[in-house]
Amino acid sequence: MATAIFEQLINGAMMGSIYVLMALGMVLIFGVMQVLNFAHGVLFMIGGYFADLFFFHVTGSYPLSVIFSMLSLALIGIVLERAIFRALRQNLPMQIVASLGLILIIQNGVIQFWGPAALQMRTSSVSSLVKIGQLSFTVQQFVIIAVVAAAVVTLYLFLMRTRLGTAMRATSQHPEAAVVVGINPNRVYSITFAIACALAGAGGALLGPLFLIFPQMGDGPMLKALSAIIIGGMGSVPGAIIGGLGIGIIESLSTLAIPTDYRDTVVFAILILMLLLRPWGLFGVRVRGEC
Amino acid sequence: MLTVRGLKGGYGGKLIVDGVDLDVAAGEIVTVIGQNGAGKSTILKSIFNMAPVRQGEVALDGKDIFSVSPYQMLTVGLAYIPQHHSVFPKLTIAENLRMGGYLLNDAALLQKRVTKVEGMFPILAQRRNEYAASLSGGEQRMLEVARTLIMDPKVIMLDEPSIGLAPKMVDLVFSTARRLAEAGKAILMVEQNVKAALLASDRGYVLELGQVRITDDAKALIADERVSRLYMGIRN
Amino acid sequence: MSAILEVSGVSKRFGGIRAVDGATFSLQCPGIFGLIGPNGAGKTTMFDIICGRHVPDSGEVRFHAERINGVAPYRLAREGLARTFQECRVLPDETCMDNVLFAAQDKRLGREMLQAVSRGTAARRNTGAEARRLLRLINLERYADQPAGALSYGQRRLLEIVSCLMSKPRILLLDEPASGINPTLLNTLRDFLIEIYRETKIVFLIVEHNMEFIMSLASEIVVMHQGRVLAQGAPEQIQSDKSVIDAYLGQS
Amino acid sequence: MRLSYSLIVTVAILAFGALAPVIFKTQPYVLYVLTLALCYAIPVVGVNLLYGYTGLVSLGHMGFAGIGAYTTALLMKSAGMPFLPALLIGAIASGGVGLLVGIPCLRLRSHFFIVVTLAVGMILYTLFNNLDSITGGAEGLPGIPRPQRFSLGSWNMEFRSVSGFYTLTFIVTALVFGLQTLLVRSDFGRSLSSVRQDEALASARGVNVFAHKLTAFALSAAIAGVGGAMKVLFLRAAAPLSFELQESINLIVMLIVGGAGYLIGPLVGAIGFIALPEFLRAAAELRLVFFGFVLLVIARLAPRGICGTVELLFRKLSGKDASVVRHS
Repeated sequence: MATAIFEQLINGAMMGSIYVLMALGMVLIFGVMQVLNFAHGVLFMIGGYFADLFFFHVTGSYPLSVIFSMLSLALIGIVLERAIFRALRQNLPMQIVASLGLILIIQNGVIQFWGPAALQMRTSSVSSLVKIGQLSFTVQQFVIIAVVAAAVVTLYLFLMRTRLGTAMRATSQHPEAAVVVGINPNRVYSITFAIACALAGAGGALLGPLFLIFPQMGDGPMLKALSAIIIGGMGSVPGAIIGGLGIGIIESLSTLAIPTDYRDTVVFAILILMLLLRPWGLFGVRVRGEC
Repeated sequence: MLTVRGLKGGYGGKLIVDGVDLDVAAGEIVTVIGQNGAGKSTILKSIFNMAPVRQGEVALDGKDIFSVSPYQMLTVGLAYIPQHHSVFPKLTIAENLRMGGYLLNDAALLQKRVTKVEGMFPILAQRRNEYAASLSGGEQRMLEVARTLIMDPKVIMLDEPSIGLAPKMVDLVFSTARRLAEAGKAILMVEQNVKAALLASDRGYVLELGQVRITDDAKALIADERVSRLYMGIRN
Repeated sequence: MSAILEVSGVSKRFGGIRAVDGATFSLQCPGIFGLIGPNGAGKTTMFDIICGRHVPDSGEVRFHAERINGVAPYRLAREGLARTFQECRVLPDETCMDNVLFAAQDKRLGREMLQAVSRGTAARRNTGAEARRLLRLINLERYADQPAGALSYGQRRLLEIVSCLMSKPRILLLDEPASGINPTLLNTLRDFLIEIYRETKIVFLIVEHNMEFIMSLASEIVVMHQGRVLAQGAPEQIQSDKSVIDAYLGQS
Repeated sequence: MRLSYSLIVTVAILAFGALAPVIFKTQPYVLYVLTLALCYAIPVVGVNLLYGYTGLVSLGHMGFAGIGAYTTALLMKSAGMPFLPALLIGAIASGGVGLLVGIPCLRLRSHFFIVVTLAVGMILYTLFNNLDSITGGAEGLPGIPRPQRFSLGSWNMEFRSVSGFYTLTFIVTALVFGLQTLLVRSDFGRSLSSVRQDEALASARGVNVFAHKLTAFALSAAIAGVGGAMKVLFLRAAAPLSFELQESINLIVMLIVGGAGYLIGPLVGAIGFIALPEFLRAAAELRLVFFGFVLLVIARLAPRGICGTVELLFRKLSGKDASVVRHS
């Protein structure tokens, strides 16, 4: 039994890391701009497709294609923010309409361009195995956990130590005061979107080789990441990290107890309970006033 | 130093400030008083280009800065401290000060300015790693002033600095303003606390329904009957 | 005869700040009452407590001897308490006529469903005449079929007040009606308020900064300062009251 | 002029709808696609009542359609219940679940409410997919009988053929649109509209905002249930895939493109989204990419879908003021 739990723990940590990458992006955008980006799932997905494109057609090296994929997603993020989301900051219904529009365009654009079939991206890190006791894991699983851990630390240092990172935190805490001290809000918004989309791209590029790259690959992780940032507390970065990891691990461990088909239901049931009992989440600040 | 001509401003379809002329010279403290709703805060917001609807001319040292975007006003030497607490609550005091110098990309100069400002406000130096939210109302006001001084602006606009402060803190705020004026800065204050503010100022403007009704030396205004009558809505 | 509106010992804190701190006053008979005070005196919070938007931490608000603090705003509206908003709210997409008729409509869910089935338009027709009369009073009749969103700020303010009147209120609460109104329209507003007071003879409670406007309009003024009621009396008496002047000029 | 404008449009649609079996007698495929479009139009009416008139966004509405569908299908297939009572019970079931979801969740802030509807939709889909004993699991529920013959004196109507079932769907859709018109053009509809425009103002004028939102949510869930049932009866099989997240998103796309807040918005949207592309033979993906761009345009320039644009043009041509009154 212990080995089964250990195996699910590793799987949970790996999937949890993917959710963390996605959740970090969404929580940054929500924290700084009060925009809920439902299209984050498809951005995650084209991260995988770009990684595949760069890997097979541009550079042979997998790490480089992950980086190129992140850079192209960062560019896409800046364009999306500038053209669409900046004007919709106060308008939640239109944020949703715009997100749905993006989902339709990107998901079906990918099917049109790459075809509906899933892509296989056999990298060395996926084929080689690691043996722990009698369990064997692919190296990629540990690559994901390590890369995400590094990303979280880098993001933390960026937010805490650098001028731009502090400016982002300042803008999310007091937008008017940020303008008064000379922070250009538009610049902060586009940088936030660039980072968020790059993280999503990294997620797609990391998960792609392990499973398959297909047009709907981002939908599940997006819903889990959305649950993570709500359970963690809207706008709280630590909340998103712990929420993401937590959901990944709970989800995997739950497969030991209940049929795997109900894996998603467990997560959504927790989400609904959390929303009813503690809508401001684990780390969120309790927002007073009429709901 | 700061000259304002024919300023109009408002928001939500409401025109609140309706043609105001103002002057603030270097080393002078000027206070704008008037019942609330007269448009005091809107004047500062309109000058700083943060009011959606605005017209008129604003010049600093003769240079037109009317259409400078609000986050660049500090580069032309104009600083503004909003009415309600404008510290970054979940940033430490040191980080708040660093954000004051966001526009400086010279780290050494920033550090020099921070230590100079911490010298002026020792309380901030002692608690520099605590979150700004842990400071009292008066201490937060000091942090806002200190943060503004990092960029060494020529003109500082304060929106009701004494609101919600204990009397001891109010005197500290006004004496700090006097210290800055003596250092050559131009101070434009909007205040509710009429007597205390006028005592600390050189000149005053009395605002009613978005227009300047009386302008005079501060001492004269304190004794002026018309001011209290105006406050009570008695047509003089 | 018990007072129409009685506020006794009401307190309300937001975080560390005591916005209202044991305020007590009562409005005995119909009339136009002003509620004034310097910034941060707690008059807006007091106004919101009476309208049911905030629940006081302690104390009581009685309207015609019935306790109303803590009652939901929509129930208060049905009890005859009508209010306007500081930012002046109207239904922007509906026409002026529909804004006014909607205010008079019986909004109980059961009644509305009944009307949906019975298609009865008698109720709307009866109030239609009254609506047109009031619109003519504020010379907005020619805009009856225009969406309210297209009106100027001053016109929307008058429309908001007319909407309040349509639900036959027993008390009308106005939140800074004069703010942002140009002087010419201000006289129209004052005459209009006097006119409808003469018609309805109910209590008008007006929170206002524009002293000249409220002093010339109100028959009695309540002054709040630092969360408490400082003084209550006729305008002339209040204007010459030393403690009120000091409160305003900051001798606190 | 206003009333006659929408009256003309309504009569025209009714006439065309009624005559469709005759017009397209030789092309059953057209009737097939039209029936499918009408089956989608019904749940879009539910979403319109919710978003177009009350301002609430629900991303899981096909979940409620599924409840109606499975309930009606099971009642007819296993219990042998006739069509009408089975459909009504299906609607009551989905409306009831809507009530159960609405009571706790309607007090949440708008961000959270939307995510809850998303989560509810996902959970319902998982249940449809896994409760093999009841819903037949992933393969779904095959062999659902078509309604029995209906005879009135000498005239009788059977629903086996496409044109027969089309007529039935057309009648049910017309009834649902009639219900929508009744609800919207009434005191209830006006209160809903006030909740959409300004909740604080609505409650200050005496509207019990929570009760109205709850009623709107339950009604829209019930209507979605009817739509789900009709689609399942038409396809003679209930498969979980027709009630998954993508389908709920399609409902919103149809509404927004058709015109939220307009009585015929759902019909225009459903026809535009389902029927039109079938005839244009465009590849499925290109059609969805096109609709994606239409959504972006609507989100940014905020025209109110096709109906909104048509009305705007109509007003400009007739020289009236261009501002739009919503519930035309």
